[in-house]
Amino acid sequence: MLRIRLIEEGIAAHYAEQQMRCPVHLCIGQEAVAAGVCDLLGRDDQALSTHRAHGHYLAKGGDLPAMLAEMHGKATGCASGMGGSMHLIDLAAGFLGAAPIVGSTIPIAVGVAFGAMLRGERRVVVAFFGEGATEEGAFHEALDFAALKKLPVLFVCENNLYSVYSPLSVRQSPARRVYRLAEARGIVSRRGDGNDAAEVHSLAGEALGVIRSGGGPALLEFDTYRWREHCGPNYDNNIGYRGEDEFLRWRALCPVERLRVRALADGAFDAEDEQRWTAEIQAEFAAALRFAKESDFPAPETMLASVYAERQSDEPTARHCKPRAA
Amino acid sequence: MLRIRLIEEGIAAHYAEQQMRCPVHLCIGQEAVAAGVCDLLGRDDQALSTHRAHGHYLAKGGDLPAMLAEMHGKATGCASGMGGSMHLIDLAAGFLGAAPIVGSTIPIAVGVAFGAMLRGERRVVVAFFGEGATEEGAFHEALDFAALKKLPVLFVCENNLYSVYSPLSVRQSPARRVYRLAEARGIVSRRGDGNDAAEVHSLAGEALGVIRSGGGPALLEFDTYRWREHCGPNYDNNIGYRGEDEFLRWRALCPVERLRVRALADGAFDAEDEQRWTAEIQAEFAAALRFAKESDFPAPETMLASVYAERQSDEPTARHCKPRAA
Amino acid sequence: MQRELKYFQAIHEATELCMAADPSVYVIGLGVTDPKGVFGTTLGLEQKFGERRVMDMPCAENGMTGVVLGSALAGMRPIMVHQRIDFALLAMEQIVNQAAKWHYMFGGRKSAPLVIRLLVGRGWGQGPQHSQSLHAWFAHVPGLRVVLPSTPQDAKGLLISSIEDDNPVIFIEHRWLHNISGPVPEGMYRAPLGQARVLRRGNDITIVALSHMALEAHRAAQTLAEEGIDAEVIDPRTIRPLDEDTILESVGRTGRLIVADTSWRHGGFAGEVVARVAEELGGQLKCRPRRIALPECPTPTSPALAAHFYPTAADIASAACEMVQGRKLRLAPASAGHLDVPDPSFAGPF
Amino acid sequence: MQRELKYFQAIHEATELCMAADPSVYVIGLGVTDPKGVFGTTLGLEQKFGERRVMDMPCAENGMTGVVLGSALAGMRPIMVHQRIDFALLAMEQIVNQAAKWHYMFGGRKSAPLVIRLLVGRGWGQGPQHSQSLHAWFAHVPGLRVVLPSTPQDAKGLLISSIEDDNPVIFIEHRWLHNISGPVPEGMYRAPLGQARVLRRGNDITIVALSHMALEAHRAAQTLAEEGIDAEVIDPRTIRPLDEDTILESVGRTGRLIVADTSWRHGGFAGEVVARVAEELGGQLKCRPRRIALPECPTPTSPALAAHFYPTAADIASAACEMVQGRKLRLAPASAGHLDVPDPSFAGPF
Ligand SMILES: Cc1ncc(C[n+]2csc(CCOP(=O)(O)OP(=O)(O)O)c2C)c(N)n1
Ligand SMILES: Cc1ncc(C[n+]2csc(CCOP(=O)(O)OP(=O)(O)O)c2C)c(N)n1
Ligand SMILES: [Mg+2]
Ligand SMILES: [Mg+2]
Repeated sequence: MLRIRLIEEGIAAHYAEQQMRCPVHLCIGQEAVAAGVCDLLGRDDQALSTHRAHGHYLAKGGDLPAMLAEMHGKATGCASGMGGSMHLIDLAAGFLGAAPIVGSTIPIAVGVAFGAMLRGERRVVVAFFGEGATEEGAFHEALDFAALKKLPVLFVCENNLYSVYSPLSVRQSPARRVYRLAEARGIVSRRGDGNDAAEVHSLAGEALGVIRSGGGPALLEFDTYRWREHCGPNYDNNIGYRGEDEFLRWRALCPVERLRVRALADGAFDAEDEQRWTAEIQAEFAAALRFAKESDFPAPETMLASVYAERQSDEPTARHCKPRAA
Repeated sequence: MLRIRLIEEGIAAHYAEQQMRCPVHLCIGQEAVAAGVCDLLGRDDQALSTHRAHGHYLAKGGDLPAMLAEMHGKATGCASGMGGSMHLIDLAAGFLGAAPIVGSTIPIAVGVAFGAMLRGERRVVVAFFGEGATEEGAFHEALDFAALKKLPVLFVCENNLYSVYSPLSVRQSPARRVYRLAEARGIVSRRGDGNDAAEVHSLAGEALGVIRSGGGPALLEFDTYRWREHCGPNYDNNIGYRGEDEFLRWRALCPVERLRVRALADGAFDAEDEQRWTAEIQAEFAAALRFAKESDFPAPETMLASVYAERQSDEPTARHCKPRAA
Repeated sequence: MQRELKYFQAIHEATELCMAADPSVYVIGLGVTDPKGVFGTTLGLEQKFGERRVMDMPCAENGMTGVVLGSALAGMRPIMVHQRIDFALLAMEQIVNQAAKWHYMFGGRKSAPLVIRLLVGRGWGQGPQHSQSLHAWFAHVPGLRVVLPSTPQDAKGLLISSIEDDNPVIFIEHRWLHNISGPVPEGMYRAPLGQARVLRRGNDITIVALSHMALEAHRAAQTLAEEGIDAEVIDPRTIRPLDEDTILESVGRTGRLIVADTSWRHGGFAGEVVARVAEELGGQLKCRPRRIALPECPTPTSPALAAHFYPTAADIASAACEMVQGRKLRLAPASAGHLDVPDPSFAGPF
Repeated sequence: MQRELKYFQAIHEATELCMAADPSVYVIGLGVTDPKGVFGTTLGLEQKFGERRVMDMPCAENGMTGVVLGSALAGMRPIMVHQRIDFALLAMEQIVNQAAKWHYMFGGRKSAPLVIRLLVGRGWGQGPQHSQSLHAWFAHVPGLRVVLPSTPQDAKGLLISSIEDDNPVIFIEHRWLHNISGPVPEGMYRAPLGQARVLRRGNDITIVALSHMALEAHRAAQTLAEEGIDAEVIDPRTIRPLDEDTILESVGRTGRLIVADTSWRHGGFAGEVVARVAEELGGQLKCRPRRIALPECPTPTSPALAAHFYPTAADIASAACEMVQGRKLRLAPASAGHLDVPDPSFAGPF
């Protein structure tokens, strides 16, 4: 969690250099959800996310240098520079992809779980998304299908009160709660404090228990808050869509700080550990940033190279070549 | 209700002549919903529907000869022959339109209510649809917006267990209930027996009470059953997707018969009234059918005539002609 | 003598063969398991392969396209079926933003092998919302392949190639082709994606015709032959990729071009073909190219208007005759019978 | 001297004037009331007209398009805004099946006056899902009007005409046009839907250029003038309806045609223009027509590739020079600076 925080802050610090020439949607303030959920996932489990994917990617074990290189548009990026910050992927880590059309990766995540089920593979697939995404029909269609087929999907909604600059009040009726929409399909659903890593962890543990024991999908709605602007490195509490006071209230609930205080009190780690980790993460970030900056841009001829997938084998259709009849 | 039944039977009887050269989706078995709801609507109230619209159109006061002419592809049809059975409209009766893309008229109905609200007009708009339509994202998006703006919309779902030949079991999880999906948005919702006209009437009355007193939208889910094939005039219990026994169970719950028995017992009408009405309706149908058959087909040049609406006035932009600045 | 199958049977056979050969192939769509089996194309497949490989779905075209894409990412090879292109308009986001771009936008790390079968409705009052032929849209999108076979043999060979392809393939079937018959080889064979088929050789004029219009063009060519005009008929079979070479070679030889499309003229795919020829063969044409396509209105439902809406072999033949011989063609009056049915076996409405 | 406004201000002014003139006009869309006001185009409108006439909405593009259509049927004249065309892919069903056909499919009983403003993204890693330019799709659909102004004056005049029109109008704004300046008359005025604008008269070659490419074409024409080539630049302004006459008159005179489009070449609208010219002017061209359009891949995000992806004035000028003088054009090296920003005021990312 601290790692996500420090990396996001590192990105924010360097963004103004205009070397990361793509939109960035930082998750500072929301780290506990990514960290708390992914901590309970195995390598075989998989996740998909949205425009605000850095935390999920990192928590799921995504490669940091490849992420920064991607944001720099480099050939060494996790998507070879084709995608940028909004299109992260790390197959080895089970992070199957993030894409910025609101709501659209939710049914895709359900489909990944469905495909796995059809193939007889046992894994949980996590769909991370914001509360704005629950306004899209795609979310509802995805919930319905997951419930119908009892798929091993964990739906994780980070309700940060805003969709870009739009508050909940202009988008959802006051009576509406995301977790109740899932309940109406018979999906196990809970709402929790997304700024409390321990609570996230325990609710996710319960939900994964249900899913892994064949109980079908589950949904978790976490209340949380984005600290910085919707897109970009700055604070924007001054531009008018939300107040400084609201921000300060939420900052006081800093998920990183709360975990830290508790851990220090519990003796889970001490100030020295903390310093060491901070230094380690900062060094890791610095090295990754250097890697990103030093990497080459993709060569012009790569632009047209990966529009279509080509079959690997020389004999393009070998795999299916046994005709049934003579 | 008897009128809808007899008219639908009339259509079924004549369909094999192949003069109605368009798909027809009969509502025989489901008449109580249309009749019970529309009985409580005023002329200013409006309704929209789906591919299975005959009953709603007629119950809302739609013109019968124009409907039959439309099904015959005639220029005198309610949509001038452009639409056919799946595109009924009668503006004078407040029947704003029906269209066969599943789910799509639901948000349009919400929009009609929204437009009326913006214009300061007081009216209820009813959206009729099947349970299949509740699987479309459009339904959920429409519910959300109606709840957000507290719009005077009555959502009426006729749950007839099937979408074409597909039973609920392959489409919705057993725990899912349409009316609970509305509740999760804080929308007043009830489920009732759609084959009991009195129950439909009383639930619709309650719901309209809530809506008319500014309580926002309401949803009613009615269990019912389509007797004939999904599309066309025949019975199809023999083709394999549902059993004769299921059909017979539902036929025993015939909404027309149940109302009749009760009314006869109550003395609301007697056998003589009934005979007279039947004769009247049959005469009305026969006259309308004659009108439809005798009407002219649209002239070829009409084909391209109504692609675009043209402003009525000679001065195409007169209405807006006052420039603010010199 | 070669075995004959109907087009719908060819689709069925291709599906069955691919399912037998590869356990990752599965079929999903509204009604694929029902007693009609999508005009017979999926009939009996559930019985043969089981409900985990052939399945109905909720009425949720957009979300289910996402699901199908996700399953492809997980290693399956889905075949999704929509009974009308019009319904698939709900799924354009998933098809065009996601499926078409998945391989590219992640730098080629993951392919999305999936086939979406889209049917074009026609006749018996299908009307404005059940009859659109929007192949031109898909053809415009890099990352998709767009296939529209016109013969049973190609329906089978191209469907097999589509299922085996590692990319999202839009496979378009015109409803009025389902019941045509033609020779269909047994067993597995592939028609290449990106290679046109010359349906008839000729030297006076080239008629490039898509989907059902290939049939009309073939009929027109027969009429033209009687008038001493030797027409070449080309079915591009795929319009992304488009086999430009075959078309250019032909027009280079005949010097004349008609393009017949099942959709509207304005902004339609016929324009692409005309443009390619103009760009490559510019001054070499003997006369101006022509397009035969739908008039610029939604499909009217009344059967009285359908006759004026859909162009036929006669329209193609007249245009060709004017272009080659500079004269109006005198055609025998069209055979009696309704113009809103494909063949006498059709009893409406779908 | 005429007043100058930026394109985004022209959009704003048109909206404001129409809202003041007609109480049934209202604005709805994600972010229309937020502090950015859709790149300034809706800024302050809520304050002026109130929250019942300018409003945000849920993130539900498909359903909300249905809502907007319904409100039009109830007598309102909505202006719906999507910050990217890519998001509107969710709404194709409502736009194309319902709104475009409503008037027709009910026999002309009810019109659906609505404007959908769609923005085309570009630059700063907008990437594959935030930069598509799918005007060709809409142009293919009878019942829609499709408008894509390239100057501030036309942005205002065409938006007013679009709002006053009784049909669904797709109004496309390229993000890189928002900050260009130009003369804009005060008060209400209308630019006709269906009439091209000749941006520059010339006699050697006709360049038909859409949306942002009109700007590039205009720059190209300046370069060409220095080379002794007199180019005519035509901005069709609307592509449904298309002002064929202006284009044909011009090409008839110059004998040469380039069409420059902001979208992909294959199946794009540029092909329609080339096809029309080929059909009408066939043998009269002095050389083969050319299209300048996007290469056949999704938009790559890396700025290193953007330079190769988007064609520029230089590409147009070189093509024209080859066509008119048969020689390669020697261009001064492109001005320094990044190729992923429209002008120096742009600081990314949107
Ligand atoms: C379909 C679609 N509509 C609109 C947008 C523009 N957009 C980008 S991010 C975003 C906010 C979504 O809010 P939420 O899902 O709550 O995520 P958050 O940004 O709060 O993490 C919006 C509306 C988009 N990318 N896709
Ligand atoms: C978007 C879309 N998908 C599929 C269809 C095909 N279709 C026509 S009617 C129908 C059944 C819908 O079921 P339901 O809403 O329950 O209505 P019912 O026919 O039972 O009255 C379907 C799937 C369609 N018209 N539109
Ligand atoms: Mg949010
Ligand atoms: Mg039903």
